[in-house]
Amino acid sequence: MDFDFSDDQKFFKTEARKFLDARSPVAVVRGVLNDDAKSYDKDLWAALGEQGWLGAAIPEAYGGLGLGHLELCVIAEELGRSLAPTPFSSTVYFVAEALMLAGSEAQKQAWLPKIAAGEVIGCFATVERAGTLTEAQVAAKVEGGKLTGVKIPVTDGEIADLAVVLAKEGGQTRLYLVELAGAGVTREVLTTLDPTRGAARLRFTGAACEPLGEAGEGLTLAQGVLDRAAVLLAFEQVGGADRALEMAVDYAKNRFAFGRAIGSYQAIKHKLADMYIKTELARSNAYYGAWALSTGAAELPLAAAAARVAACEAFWFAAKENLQTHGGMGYTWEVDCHLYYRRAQQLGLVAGGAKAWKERLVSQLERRNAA
Amino acid sequence: MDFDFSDDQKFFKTEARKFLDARSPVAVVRGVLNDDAKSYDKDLWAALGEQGWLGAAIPEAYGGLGLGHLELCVIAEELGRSLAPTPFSSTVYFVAEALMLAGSEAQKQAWLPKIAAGEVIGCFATVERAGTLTEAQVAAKVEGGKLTGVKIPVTDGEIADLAVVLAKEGGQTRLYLVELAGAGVTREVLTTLDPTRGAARLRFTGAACEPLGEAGEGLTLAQGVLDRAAVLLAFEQVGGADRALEMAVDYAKNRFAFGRAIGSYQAIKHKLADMYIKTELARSNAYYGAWALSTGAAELPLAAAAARVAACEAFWFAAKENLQTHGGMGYTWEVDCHLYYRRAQQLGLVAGGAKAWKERLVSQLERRNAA
Amino acid sequence: MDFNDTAEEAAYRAQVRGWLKANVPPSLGARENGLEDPASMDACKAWQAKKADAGYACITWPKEWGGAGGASWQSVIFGQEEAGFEVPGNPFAIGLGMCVPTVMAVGAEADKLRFVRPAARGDEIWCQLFSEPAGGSDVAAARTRAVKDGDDWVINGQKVWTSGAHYSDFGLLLARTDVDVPKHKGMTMFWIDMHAAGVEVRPIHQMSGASNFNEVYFTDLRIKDSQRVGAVGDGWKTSLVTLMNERLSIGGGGGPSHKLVLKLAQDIAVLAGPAAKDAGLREKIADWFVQAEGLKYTRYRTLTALSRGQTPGPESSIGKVVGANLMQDMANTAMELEDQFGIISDPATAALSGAFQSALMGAPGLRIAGGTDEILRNIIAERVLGLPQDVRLDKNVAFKDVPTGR
Amino acid sequence: MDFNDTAEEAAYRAQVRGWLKANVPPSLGARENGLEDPASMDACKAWQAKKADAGYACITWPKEWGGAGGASWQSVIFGQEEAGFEVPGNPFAIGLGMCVPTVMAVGAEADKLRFVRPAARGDEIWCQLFSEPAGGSDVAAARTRAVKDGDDWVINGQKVWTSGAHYSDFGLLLARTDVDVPKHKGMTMFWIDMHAAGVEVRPIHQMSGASNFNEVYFTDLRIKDSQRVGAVGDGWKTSLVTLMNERLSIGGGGGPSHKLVLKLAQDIAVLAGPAAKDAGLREKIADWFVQAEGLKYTRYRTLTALSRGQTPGPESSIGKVVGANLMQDMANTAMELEDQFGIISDPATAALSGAFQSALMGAPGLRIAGGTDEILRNIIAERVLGLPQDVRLDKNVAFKDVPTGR
Repeated sequence: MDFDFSDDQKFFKTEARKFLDARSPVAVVRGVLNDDAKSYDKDLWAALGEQGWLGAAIPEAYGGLGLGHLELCVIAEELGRSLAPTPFSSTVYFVAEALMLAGSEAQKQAWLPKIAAGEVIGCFATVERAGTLTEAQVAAKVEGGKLTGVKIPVTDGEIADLAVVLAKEGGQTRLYLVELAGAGVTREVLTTLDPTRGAARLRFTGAACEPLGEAGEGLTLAQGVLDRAAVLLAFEQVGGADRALEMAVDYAKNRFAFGRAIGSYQAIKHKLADMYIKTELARSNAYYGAWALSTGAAELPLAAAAARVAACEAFWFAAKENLQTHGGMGYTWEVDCHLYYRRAQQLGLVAGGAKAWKERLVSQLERRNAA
Repeated sequence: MDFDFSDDQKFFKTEARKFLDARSPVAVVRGVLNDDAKSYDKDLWAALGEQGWLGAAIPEAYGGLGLGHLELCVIAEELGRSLAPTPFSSTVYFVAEALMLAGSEAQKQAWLPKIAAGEVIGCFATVERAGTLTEAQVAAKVEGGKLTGVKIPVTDGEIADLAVVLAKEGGQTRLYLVELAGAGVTREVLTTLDPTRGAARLRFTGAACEPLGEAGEGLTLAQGVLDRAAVLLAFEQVGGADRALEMAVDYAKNRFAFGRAIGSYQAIKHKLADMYIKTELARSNAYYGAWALSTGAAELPLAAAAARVAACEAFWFAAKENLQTHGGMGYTWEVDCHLYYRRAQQLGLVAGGAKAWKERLVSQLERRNAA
Repeated sequence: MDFNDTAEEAAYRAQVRGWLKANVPPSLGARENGLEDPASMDACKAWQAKKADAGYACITWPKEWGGAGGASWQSVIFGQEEAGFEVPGNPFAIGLGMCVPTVMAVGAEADKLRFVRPAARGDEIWCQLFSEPAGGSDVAAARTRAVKDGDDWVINGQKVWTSGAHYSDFGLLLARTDVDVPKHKGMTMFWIDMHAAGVEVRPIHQMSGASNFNEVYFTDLRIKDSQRVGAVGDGWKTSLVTLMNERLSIGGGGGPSHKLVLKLAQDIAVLAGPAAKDAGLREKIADWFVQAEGLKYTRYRTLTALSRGQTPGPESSIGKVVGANLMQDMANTAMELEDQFGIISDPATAALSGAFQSALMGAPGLRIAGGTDEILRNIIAERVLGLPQDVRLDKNVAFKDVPTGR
Repeated sequence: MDFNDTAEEAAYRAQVRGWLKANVPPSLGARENGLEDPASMDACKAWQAKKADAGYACITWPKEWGGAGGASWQSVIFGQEEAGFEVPGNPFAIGLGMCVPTVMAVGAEADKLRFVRPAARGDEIWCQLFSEPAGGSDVAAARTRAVKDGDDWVINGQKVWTSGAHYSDFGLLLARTDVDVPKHKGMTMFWIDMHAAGVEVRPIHQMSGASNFNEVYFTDLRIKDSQRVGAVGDGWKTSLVTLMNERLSIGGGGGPSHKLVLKLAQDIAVLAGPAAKDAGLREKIADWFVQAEGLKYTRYRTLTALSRGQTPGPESSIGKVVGANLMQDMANTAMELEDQFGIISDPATAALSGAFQSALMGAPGLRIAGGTDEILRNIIAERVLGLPQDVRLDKNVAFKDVPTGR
């Protein structure tokens, strides 16, 4: 039994935290928040590339560090904690994972080294309207190698170089790679609940594209990518929840009302105990997801769903109750509570809402029970 | 705007409480609890008849007091509060209501005066197995005026004289009146979670029966009876929740831990505040149900569902958290918390669980929104 | 039980409705507080004056003070009917609901004569200066100092969460006049001129982006002793009068309703089919419905008590704690239903004009403003259920010795 | 991360499994505590002796005291493997997990020599006499008096919620020896002979109908001063040793699982069709699953810490508060699904032999026993998160002056 990160991985985590404390302080996050023209911090993005983090789980043969997914989980937790405003998740959890899952050797050779080097920002463009992603939702079409359709919302779509797009060709779903600088692509920036992360509407009007994976497997592969991303996002969420809990504990120890620290009142104590409980349960589920992801286990779809469901619940609860613990101050622009409140929603929706993942979880459970 | 009981009705309530405090103290409830051979208290039952309560909502023409349903709601709340162990709800909320809703003039003449006089105990026999009552569940059949089938569980079935039974004739559902003393009826007492109320399995093997209401309308009429009963049961539940809250408040004021009354700790205070909130919301929904019931309003199905959903939630929460507030003592046989915990389940299931009622509520809401 | 008006109520309602139809001014398009636009503010003041002249402003106040000497139920009916029209905003609510009634109750005769009628007519606007940064839920922790200097008082300190401070003419100020006595005994109430030198108003930037509240700073603000409202040291007692005068919260919690969730669900698919048929969502809608309806009928019970000439029971205290959490839960569920699309908040693109997104951003404020969830549960537990107070370390000790953690 | 054993772990597991296969006695059909049947108790004792002889009882204890001088992870592995067999019950858990380690830690040398080995072999059974009716969550409120009389102590009072008192040979007793000092300073620990005159054991009738616990009454029970465990006045300090020795709760919370709910749902119809396809139920199953799995993997993290020779972190404190509420919620939901039929509790007739009905009746006890939900949240908040204690009125005051409300 060895159900924890190794000492090396823990050391790596400590170093990652130090790095982000220095390079992604809240001033950097607010720099993006307060500037409508910015949807990420370029210096921070460049620094992440220099650290080699973008290629942490990309094999050395493709220009990565080849450390593996456990190390990527460690990075993800720290990114979530720091609210780092960069297109890391779109590029690494979605596009790099899609390439590793479904890409041809040539596609991997073409793109993974660039991703690892920080030369390419990626985005994952599957959704077209409100509701769970299903085959019926996909109206985007490919005919004669040209893509036509609208994807909305696309996280980091306004800054990405490369998109993985879900579309239909001859009625079958398939994933495609699209270089967004090419002709036939227009982008509109969207206003979202979390201005520290960007999103866009992408319109394709006969844009050049190339298939990624087989015809008819688009939705399955998209789900495969989502499973991988769900585990990594769960670590970001656990990191965010942990930091929100820390903020709440710190405030509750130092804020006095009626002559006592508010943290000595059971209403606050028990709220924070519940935050701790949910965060620990989410952490344990995320660890199992990390094991499944890093070992390529058949349990991944179930483990990913469990990790995501627990992480969405934990971060949402921690973010809203951290704000509540701060009282009126928590509702001001100047205090950081709302940054976590916004990010909890962003992370809770970016790979699909918890409701849809609960259905996936139970379907997987039925499959397992039947086996 | 006059959304409250009248002064007369409030006076009636005070008198009802005094009566039950005297005639249905907890010793009477425990008398039934501790005696496996008893499923109700005969003296109390007789006393309720003498008070005229059984006929409170039965018109004077049929031997009742003709007071109306608002007065019956008042009685119901007090019965719920006192945990009165009698077949009042089966006889009055279900069977008398079924007769008033669907009975022929002859049937009303035959049975309502006897019910009002306390000469007849009724039961409502619709369910045959686990799950929501639907047409598919009904296997009981009538052929040539003879009923065959099994109904389980039937509340008060082991002591009833008259059953309203849901069965099929020629594939159509219909309600029937069955005199249980007749041939072709066997009963088995069931062990349930609430031994202070009785239940049985009724087996009909060619029992004589007469139709109540039209062929094909069995399920609709049964639902109509359930709507009426749901409102009245909601008052019992509000009464029970109110009493559980009172018990918890009283204990929290007098039990000391760490040198303070436990009611001075926010964990207890806020738990009891939540109990109060749920009970008040349930009360307000029950009042609306009472209005709909007493005026024969078209809103009854929606109002009944809302009253039931809110009441199930309020009593269950109050019962379980009252027990929790009492700590170890609450888990003993000698302290009364478990009596309310048991009754909360009995009342929460007897007219169908809250889950099914939520579905009915939303269906009604869609109907209203569409209108 | 009867949802219909009594004959008397019906007559009054008809009279009100007739008057409103004849008198409501054409819409300016602008609504509610925070009106920086002078034309909007003028419209508000003109509407208030018109109501005052017709006996529909401050209905329950005595006629001699600009009211109509009417009953609470008349006030409720007028409010219900007025809500059916698009009328100018009401920047007077805090002054007329809380500040001026305090002056009427404990103020000097000269102050009553000077202030009550102009306030009732909307000529002058008041704000309430109680909350402080260090106080939060604990109003009696006010640190803004008033120091006696001859016949004057000199005020220094800061207030926070003051609605309408930027357009108010006068403010009711709770200040600390003695730090050597227990906290509840060392405060005094004053009225101040918001236009005086030494008063600075700064808007608070809320997380939602809006600025509905202000910080108010006092720097050597010099006022006369005649501006005192009530006796020296009676500030806490006086503030309770103000807070008890807080208007009965009659309106709903605001925000989207379960109906809007059903509407959303009709246009959305989840894995198993249309969201409107999803049993999980339907259960939640049922739960929300019984809460919202429960609050509605609880308000009806309050109105009934008023209409019977009784004091409403404690049931009205549950509204905000239920409503605010309901709003947050509903918004979160709706966005989860919208799935990835839910993150879009721009009204032009978002589902249902972003109604749920803006509810999500507003709900945290609603759970805090006017008493946090935690404070409201304390109030229910102590005042309604009679449970004992928590242990208090801030009583029976000089204010300057109350622990503050610093 | 690796779910597999290390080589060392695997070797130990194989050895244990081989031994168990060869040595587990034939089943008697009786299990667990509360065994009134002498044959069952004899089987338990025989099995314990066999384990002790083979080095599988008290694995982490030193060999000289009847243990095996092994590591925590060995103890865990033995427990996992033993759970796979039907072995006699374990009425020794409290004695070996809490009482005897206390004697080993602070008891007199003579007591260690007298008691430790017989306990380890199962020859003698111990119970823990801490809780009192007036104490509840507050163990330090013990009122059972021990009064010095020459070289003896005379005990009067009552303990409650004592597991196994009726079959125990010895008890570890926390008694009040001084009421004039603060509550935590006036207690002393003793061992007593449960068969002595002056000790009366009465079973507690629980709401579930079962009697797993006892009240224990002391009437002029006279014991020697040599029966003292630790110094006079050190009882509270000593009791903390006992409670810290509480075994790591490795097992699950017990009760039915989400799997059983799915099984139930397959046989049940709701209005819209089969319950197993009901989205509302499925969402709940997902929520329960992540909680149950979260607890499971949290235990794995604890085992990993043990296996690395570290002290487990505070994460193990969340198990019961989550598990007990999960059980109650799941039982209630399952019964709601069964609808009217859910009220039937007779295993012969009820759905799935009444598993959910008995969980419903057991869950309230689980939320209370061994620390209520409220106490556990306090512990997490104070010991894990470092939040300040609540205000204590029972410290720094003589025990006899602590407010009790009477």
